[in-house]
Amino acid sequence: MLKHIRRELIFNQTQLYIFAGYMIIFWIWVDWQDISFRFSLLFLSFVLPLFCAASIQAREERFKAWTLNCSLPTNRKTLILARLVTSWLLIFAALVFGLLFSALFQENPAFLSQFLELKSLLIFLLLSSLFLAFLLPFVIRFGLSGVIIGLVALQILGVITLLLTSMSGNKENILRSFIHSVINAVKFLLNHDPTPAYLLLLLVSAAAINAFNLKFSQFLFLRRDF
Amino acid sequence: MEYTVEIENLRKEFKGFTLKDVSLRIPKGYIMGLIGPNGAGKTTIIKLIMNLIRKNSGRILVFGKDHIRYEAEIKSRIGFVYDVPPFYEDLKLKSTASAIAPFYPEWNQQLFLKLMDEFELPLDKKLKKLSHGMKMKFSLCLALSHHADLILMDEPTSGLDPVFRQELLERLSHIMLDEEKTVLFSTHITSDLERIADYITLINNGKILFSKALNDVLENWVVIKAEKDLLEKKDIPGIMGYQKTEYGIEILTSDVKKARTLLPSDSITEKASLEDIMYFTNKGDNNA
Amino acid sequence: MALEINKLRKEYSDFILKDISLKLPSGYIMGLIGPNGSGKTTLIKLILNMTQRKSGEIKIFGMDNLIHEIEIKSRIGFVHEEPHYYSYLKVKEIRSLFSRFYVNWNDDLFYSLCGEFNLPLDRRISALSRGTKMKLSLALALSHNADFLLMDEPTTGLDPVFRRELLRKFTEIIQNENKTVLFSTHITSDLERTADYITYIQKGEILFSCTKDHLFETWGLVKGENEILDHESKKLFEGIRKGPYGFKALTSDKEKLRRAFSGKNILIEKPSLDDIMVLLSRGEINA
Amino acid sequence: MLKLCWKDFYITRLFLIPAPFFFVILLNTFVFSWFLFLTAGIILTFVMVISIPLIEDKYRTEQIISSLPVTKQSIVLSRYVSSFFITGIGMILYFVSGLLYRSIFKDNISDLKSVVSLQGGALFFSLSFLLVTVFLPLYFRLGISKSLLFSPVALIISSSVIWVGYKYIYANMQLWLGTPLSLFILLVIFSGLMGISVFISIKAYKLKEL
Repeated sequence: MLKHIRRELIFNQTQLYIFAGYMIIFWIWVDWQDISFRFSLLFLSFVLPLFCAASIQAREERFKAWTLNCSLPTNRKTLILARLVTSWLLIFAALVFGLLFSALFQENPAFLSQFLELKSLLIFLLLSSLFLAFLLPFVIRFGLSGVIIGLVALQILGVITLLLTSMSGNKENILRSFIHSVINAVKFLLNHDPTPAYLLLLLVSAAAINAFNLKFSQFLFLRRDF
Repeated sequence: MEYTVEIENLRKEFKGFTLKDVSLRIPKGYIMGLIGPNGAGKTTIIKLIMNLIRKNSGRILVFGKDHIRYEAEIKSRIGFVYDVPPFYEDLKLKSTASAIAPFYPEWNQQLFLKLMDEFELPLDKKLKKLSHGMKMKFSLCLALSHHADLILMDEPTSGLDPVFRQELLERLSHIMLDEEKTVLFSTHITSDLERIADYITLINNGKILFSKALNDVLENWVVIKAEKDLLEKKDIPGIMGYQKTEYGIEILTSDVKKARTLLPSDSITEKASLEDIMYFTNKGDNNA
Repeated sequence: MALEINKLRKEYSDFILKDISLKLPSGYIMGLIGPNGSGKTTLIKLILNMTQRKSGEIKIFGMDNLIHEIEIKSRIGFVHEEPHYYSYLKVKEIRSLFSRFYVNWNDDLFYSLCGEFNLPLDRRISALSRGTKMKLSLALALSHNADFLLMDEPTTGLDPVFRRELLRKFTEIIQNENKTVLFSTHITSDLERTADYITYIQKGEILFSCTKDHLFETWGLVKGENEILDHESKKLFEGIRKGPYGFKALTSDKEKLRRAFSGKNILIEKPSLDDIMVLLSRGEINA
Repeated sequence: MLKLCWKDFYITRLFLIPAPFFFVILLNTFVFSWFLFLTAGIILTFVMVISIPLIEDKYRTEQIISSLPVTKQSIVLSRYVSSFFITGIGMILYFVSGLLYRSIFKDNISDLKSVVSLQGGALFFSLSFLLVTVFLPLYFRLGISKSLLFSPVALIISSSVIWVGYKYIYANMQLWLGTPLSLFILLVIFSGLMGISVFISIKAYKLKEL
């Protein structure tokens, strides 16, 4: 498996430099002070997987490199496993870099101490695996152009709900209520006292989501012709 | 006769094209040439062997093992050269090589460097700076550097100048001295095949017309040129295709001995080149 | 005179086109051959003024290609090895795009060519096979009745049957009007079949540029034992390759060589283009 | 040269027809802050401008275009003309969506009024104009991929210019902007910039290896 990770890192090295650049700008730009902790947790578990999975996949599509990867002496299942492991490596590398950076250069001890609790880390792990479990199969099945079309479609959906609510006159907007419910869920997870059973539950569910993600992506990848 | 690759009624359906129940056996220790018009299915067969595309039905055995269950082990002994080199364009040659080297147990770095030097390929140049010919040379380098027992090549010689083509063919025949190696390569330049291939397989819109030893084809296949009315195409044994021309009729037959007995004195018979064979079987007035 | 190049020079970091001169009378087909990276594509690009030359002059139809760039380009049909079009457009959309640029665009010629090449008018270009794309570029080049067809490796990657058809089309074009064709290729059998003139370019220099018949009449492939070769006689050859059973050498003047080696038993045969290329590029050249 | 402009629009008509729809829709997300609204307008116009070079690069059609009976200057000039034409379309769309959203959201987006006005428009046009005159020479010199690497830098500079320009100079900008003198100065600056940019692009494109 080590050779696979090395292959992924070498093949995507230019993309990883750009990814590192974005990470640096992102951590400089973001000021954790005026964002609620639960929102920053949610936001991080959304941004980091998006950057890793999408950026590596972009180069695959552009250079039609799947033909090369599939011709190497390996089978498709291991290729996807390598992709998942590399994505997680990148996510944790970006996270460690970010926390180190904010520890050294930014004065927000509150954010750091709260984030470094075992409970928040596990919640971050759970949320990122959830998002990665949606992103990886989607990118394999529809490719990067699919992701862009998906984001634009979401945008249009947002506008339609916006117009509907302003027309129908009721104050509460469906979109905003959806976002609130997600943030409340995160709040609920955060406020739950960190009993070992609870922490174990978080860990197990994160592992289950990743296992599902692996199996489903492999299933989709086996179907693709190159 | 041991076979490196055995394909039994392989079927693959695409929107506009189907590979219809292809059965093919590639003997070990020989070079097999795969020829056929554009879009006849040559690339499809190579991709099916490499499991790049999924087959609808049929069985493929490589080194006697099923090509999907033992995929990793089989592929470690296959060298591949595709008509479009599938490498990352913005990577240096040496980083591409160093990324894939650990995958091949028998990778030989000295051999790789020697080949790169021989093919005059700069290690530190990015792939997108190279011409098409040099990209093909690079994929050849990679394919030959891990002592592959089976070398699959999809139009390796297109875009290469005659001098390098000759060297490549010499290198291939040099490799073939060791009985274990097998080569399957598809090409459009029939003169290359006539110089080096031991077996020839002709494929035409998804069907294999024949898969024979080259010298058997070159000796027994002839083109008979005669006046039109003289010859009725029905009674020529081993007829494979014919073409009506202003001077008369040209008939391709695979059995010169039998055909000669029936021929009128003034008809001319010439040895059929691979190009003629492709011409008659594909473009001839009938697709016999 | 369709094409006249004198002392054309172009310098790259790793390659120099050294003052090449070339003449191509109109009404003929010229084949351009040479090893990879010897300057064939650079030469074609310079003719079309796609790259900046260092010095030298190119005259097409007698006009300098810098001053009359537009007029020349409207009479040139350019076919690239890998025809790159906007592949999301349909064939008929490419026609309307191109027809706008050429003064003497002739629609019914285009449609008749599409019929002849059976080009599907409303298929997207991305769906076309390599051969059909080549036919499309040829149709586009011919429909603005270009007098000068400039092609960079048109036959690469095409199957022999189709290649034969394409080459027959070239000769047909030459017959009826005095059009000129210059095409580079790696497949020497194509050249031997159709080209009137053959130009061999290697490492940025033109080693010879003459008619095919002249080439095969004067050049000879010489075989003999190694002992005959001494320092003096080596000068007569363009390229020598010594093998265990004797040498194989190339001479540009058969008669002179026959006289020089009258006593010794040597065999002089008609060289194939492949032999010429191998001996010129790989043989020890002592010229 | 105009034929080349026609060609630019002919090949992108599939992309440029739906573009206004997205333009107006996407701006709605930034309705709540004038700064984001203005910057988003400029970015989207810039994206529409670079859509043509992106298509030319993706389909590698530079060679075919240069084999047409056109000179390199006309290729460069036509690219400038079509870029400014699209910037004009961008500005109109920017105004349309500004007015549309003001009518929909009426009271709760007060500060949008100042941006969707003459001064806001002038700021919008001068900045997109600046972006194009900086981007095109880079594009002709370095090709699309490298020049796009510089666009985030150009973006940050332009957004900081908006912030500074609007926050501090806006107050006295109104009275200064109205006078013919200011318009004349602006005109001189723009045409000077434009001349330099075109000159550099033509020189760069001549040397470029196609």
